[in-house]
Amino acid sequence: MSATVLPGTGVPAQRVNLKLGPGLLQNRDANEAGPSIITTRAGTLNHSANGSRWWVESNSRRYVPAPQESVIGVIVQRVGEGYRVDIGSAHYASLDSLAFEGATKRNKPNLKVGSLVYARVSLAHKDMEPELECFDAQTRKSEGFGELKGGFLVKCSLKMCRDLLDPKHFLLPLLGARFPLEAAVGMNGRVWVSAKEPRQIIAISRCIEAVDPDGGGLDEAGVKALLGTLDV
Amino acid sequence: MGSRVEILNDGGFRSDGRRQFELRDMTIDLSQQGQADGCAVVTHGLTQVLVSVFGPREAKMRSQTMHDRANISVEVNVAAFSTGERRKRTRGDKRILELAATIKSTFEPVVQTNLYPRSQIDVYVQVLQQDGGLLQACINATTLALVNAGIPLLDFVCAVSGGVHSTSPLLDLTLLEENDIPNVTVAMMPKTGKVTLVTMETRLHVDRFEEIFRLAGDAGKVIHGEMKNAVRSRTSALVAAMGSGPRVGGVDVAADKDGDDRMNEY
Amino acid sequence: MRPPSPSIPEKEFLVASLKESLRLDGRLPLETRTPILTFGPELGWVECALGKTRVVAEVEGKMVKPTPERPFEGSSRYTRRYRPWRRASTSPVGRASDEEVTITRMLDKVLRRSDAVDKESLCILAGQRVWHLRLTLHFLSDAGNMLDCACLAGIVALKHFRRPDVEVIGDEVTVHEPTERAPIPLAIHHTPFCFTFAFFPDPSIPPVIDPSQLEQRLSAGLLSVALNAQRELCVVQKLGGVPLDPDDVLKIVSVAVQKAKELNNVVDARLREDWEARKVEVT
Amino acid sequence: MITFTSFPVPADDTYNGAHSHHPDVSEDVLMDLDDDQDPLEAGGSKLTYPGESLTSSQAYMRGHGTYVENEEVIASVAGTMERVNKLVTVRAVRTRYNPEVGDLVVGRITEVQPRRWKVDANSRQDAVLMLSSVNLPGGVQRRKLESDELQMRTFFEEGDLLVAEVQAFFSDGAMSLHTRSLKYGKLRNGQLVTVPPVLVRRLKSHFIALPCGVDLILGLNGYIWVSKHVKASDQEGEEGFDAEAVYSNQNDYIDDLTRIAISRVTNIIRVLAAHFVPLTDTLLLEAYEWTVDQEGGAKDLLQEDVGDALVATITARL
Repeated sequence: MSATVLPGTGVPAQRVNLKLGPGLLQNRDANEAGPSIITTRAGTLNHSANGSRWWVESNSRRYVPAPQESVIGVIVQRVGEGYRVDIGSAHYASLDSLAFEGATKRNKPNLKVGSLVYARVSLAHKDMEPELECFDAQTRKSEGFGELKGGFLVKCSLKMCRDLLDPKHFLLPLLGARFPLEAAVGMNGRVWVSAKEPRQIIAISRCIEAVDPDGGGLDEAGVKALLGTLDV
Repeated sequence: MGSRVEILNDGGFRSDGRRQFELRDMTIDLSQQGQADGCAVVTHGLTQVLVSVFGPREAKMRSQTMHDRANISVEVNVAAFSTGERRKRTRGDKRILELAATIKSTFEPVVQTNLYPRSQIDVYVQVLQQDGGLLQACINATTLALVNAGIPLLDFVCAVSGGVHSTSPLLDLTLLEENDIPNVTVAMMPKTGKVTLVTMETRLHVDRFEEIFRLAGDAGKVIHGEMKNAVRSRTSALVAAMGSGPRVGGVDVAADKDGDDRMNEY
Repeated sequence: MRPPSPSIPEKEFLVASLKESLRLDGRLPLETRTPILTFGPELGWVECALGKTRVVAEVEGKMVKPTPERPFEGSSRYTRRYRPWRRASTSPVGRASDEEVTITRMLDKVLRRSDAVDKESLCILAGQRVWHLRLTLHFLSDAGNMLDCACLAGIVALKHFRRPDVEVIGDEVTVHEPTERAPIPLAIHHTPFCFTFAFFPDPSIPPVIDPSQLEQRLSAGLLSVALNAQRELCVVQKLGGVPLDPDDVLKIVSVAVQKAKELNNVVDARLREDWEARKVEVT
Repeated sequence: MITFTSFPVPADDTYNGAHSHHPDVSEDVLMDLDDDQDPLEAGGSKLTYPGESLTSSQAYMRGHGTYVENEEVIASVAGTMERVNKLVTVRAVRTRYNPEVGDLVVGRITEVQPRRWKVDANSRQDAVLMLSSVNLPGGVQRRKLESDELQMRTFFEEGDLLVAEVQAFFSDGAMSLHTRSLKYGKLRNGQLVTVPPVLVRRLKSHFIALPCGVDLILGLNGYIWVSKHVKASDQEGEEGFDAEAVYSNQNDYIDDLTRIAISRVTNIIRVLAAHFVPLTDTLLLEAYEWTVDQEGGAKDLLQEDVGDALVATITARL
């Protein structure tokens, strides 16, 4: 199902209605002999069961915004009717102050510079600043997005974030069994965590760093051993 | 070169005739110079520094503004004629950049910058003569210039240099002594006795360090007395000059009005 | 685009946990990260890691003609390569940031001005030939406290380095290849180590040694102490920042005295271990 | 003790303390200082220096120029302490201009921005003059059009001087100005003098017409405009609003005598400011008469002895 690929490898994706994910490029001026689709990243090549979606999975630390991904950002500036938000990408994203649940012209959320927000990328175009929203544009409900108060922000690799979002991943359930915790995972390499005691938050943060494939790469048994030393 | 000179002779005198703990002459000139909002010329013996303060004023570079407090920028210029050996130091000189960064971070926690959001306070330090104790002169002059500009400070910052010759501590070193013996500069805030700046280079035993460190802290209080006197007499001279003008009836009313306004602010 | 300052929750959490004497990486306030020293195949190549902060130091020696003013002394030069973390600095391109200036000046004071290396022993033939040492420091990654890491890498590299043996007969200088005669270590007067402490504006927060990147950015002042295991201070540097009680400063100094002794033992042990391993290779 | 004298000792109001101290005697010195306090309390108000503790924070409230630490109210500036009931404030002797609503200020345009001008008014931040706060040609009640935004530089451009009133404050403390009165607007036919703002006291009117054919505008921010006298009839009535004249960059014809009078007034202000004497209309008038009696040229005033004599005479008379 998956194979390790290097940039420039030809991909045997053949389908009428083909969707290419990150790390793949259609070779437009390919002649008859050359492959029509090539990889642009090193990583593992994956495809959906019916072969209609293909993508390359790799690990990196720099976030490239893509529409509909949830991210965690830091407010860096207030500009007129909105905010500029650092989401770890090459450019700051903009967040309109009306893009919150229940926000009206009169009643806008008041975020300070330095606040954390959990938001969704609503627009990511290569020639434009990315745009964020803190609600679902159709229902106008918050859906869990909005300002994150208290807690702590852990930075990790992008792969780690994707792993944490996988419901089958062991880490969060393992920690959750020990003490109650809240977590918001952004696709941009940032995880916000909160628990009752500072020492518990520190434990979560250290576990995430230890499990991160870019750092310690610990497995479940290793984390259990680590947690044993942490006194939580 | 210094080894031929006796730092402290048998009679207990130093090369310029001072005793161990004697400070050099300190003169302070707080008179108005040019368009600066505040300035001070401070002389410690043959070391002389002129500091001019401008601001708080609109920041020239928008990238330097901070939304919650004022930015302090410090520029140090060492006159080419200030040392025996005439040489021009460029602005990129690491030693000068360090000096400027030191002055900036010394005053950042002392100046009440949070009263002036989005503004900038510019401090220009002009070193006119150097004979040891450059950092102490810069710090003392900057304190006085800021006070003179009416910028709110939590306290004075008073700096003194010191050194140890074999086992005897000395205060307020000249260039000759500075080159020869381990030296320390300490800047303290006299109200609380807390130390904002300590620098020491060259090797010194921990116990000796403690001795000179405490001594320099005490000497800072003497410097504080001098600085306080200077500020007092400058203030009273200005107040006296203002009093010489006619008192218009509206003034006192205005003062009361100010008071009310301010009460509302808090 | 300058990097944004840490967010409010990060700041509040750090302050709250430090008040309980908890640090994010599980250390005690006065506990350093254990340095990991990795020696390269060549003598004088050391990689020093404090957590994720990494600095590589390498020493090269070559023979040059001494300067006319100091015919009996060898010379040394330090080069620093900051490139990888320049990105994170806040200053405009081309001008050194404050942190860069501090580190540069501090390295100069700790390694050169404290006379760690005996310069006269680098003389081969007075006025004719002396050794010139070049120490290059490569800053690979910054996870806080680059200064201590760089100082440690520098001094260990100098201790690790060995120069080829030289024989002088009359005016004739013969350099012996390492295969002929065992190379000679440098004459080191003393081994200064640097310790950095971070202070916070809230007086109820204890000072922390060896601050991490977040601690360093949120701190309100740093105090660096460089000293050797013989209780001799080389540099004490607190450039502004939050004012401290004189007794607190002296307490910090005595903590550093203790740490220097421990670190000296660790470094000596590592150097000996490495040297033993090399001996086996030769025979 | 060897005394080195490096530069000639500066004159009068500078402080010179050439003492050497020994730490053993430092205690005495400090005590002396504390004893000195009483004579300094001349004029009824106490003089302070930064870091001086004034009173307990439980009995009093802290005002400007002070802060509270360890239940003490402590001065943060050097100046005079004032007490209004329970409120303790310290007014710095020399400081930048602290604006209040209704103040009359003279300023200089530093930047033209969308729908607003930035104005340097000697304060801690540049003031803002909104396009909606100025009178535009074609009637006072006229609506602002987009075309006005495009030709903002025809009203005010960088470097222009203007007189305005402080209208309000923004949340960050920057002041907003307005020129919606025929008294306010662009300045011409004269020159600017800068004095420390504290020397300009609040007066009934800050527009002063001296009998020598010179008009003065005393901006509370320390900027003073000295210009040729304009007949009052020119300024009357809202119908008389002449955009050409208000936003003109062209000086009127100024004869030599007026020019000399303008420089004389300017120099008087400079001399008084150098001696830190607060400015009022009567004072300026007296000073002007005195200088005319002395038969010196306008430039002689800037000589130190003439200046000292002027200040001595004027202050003695009042």
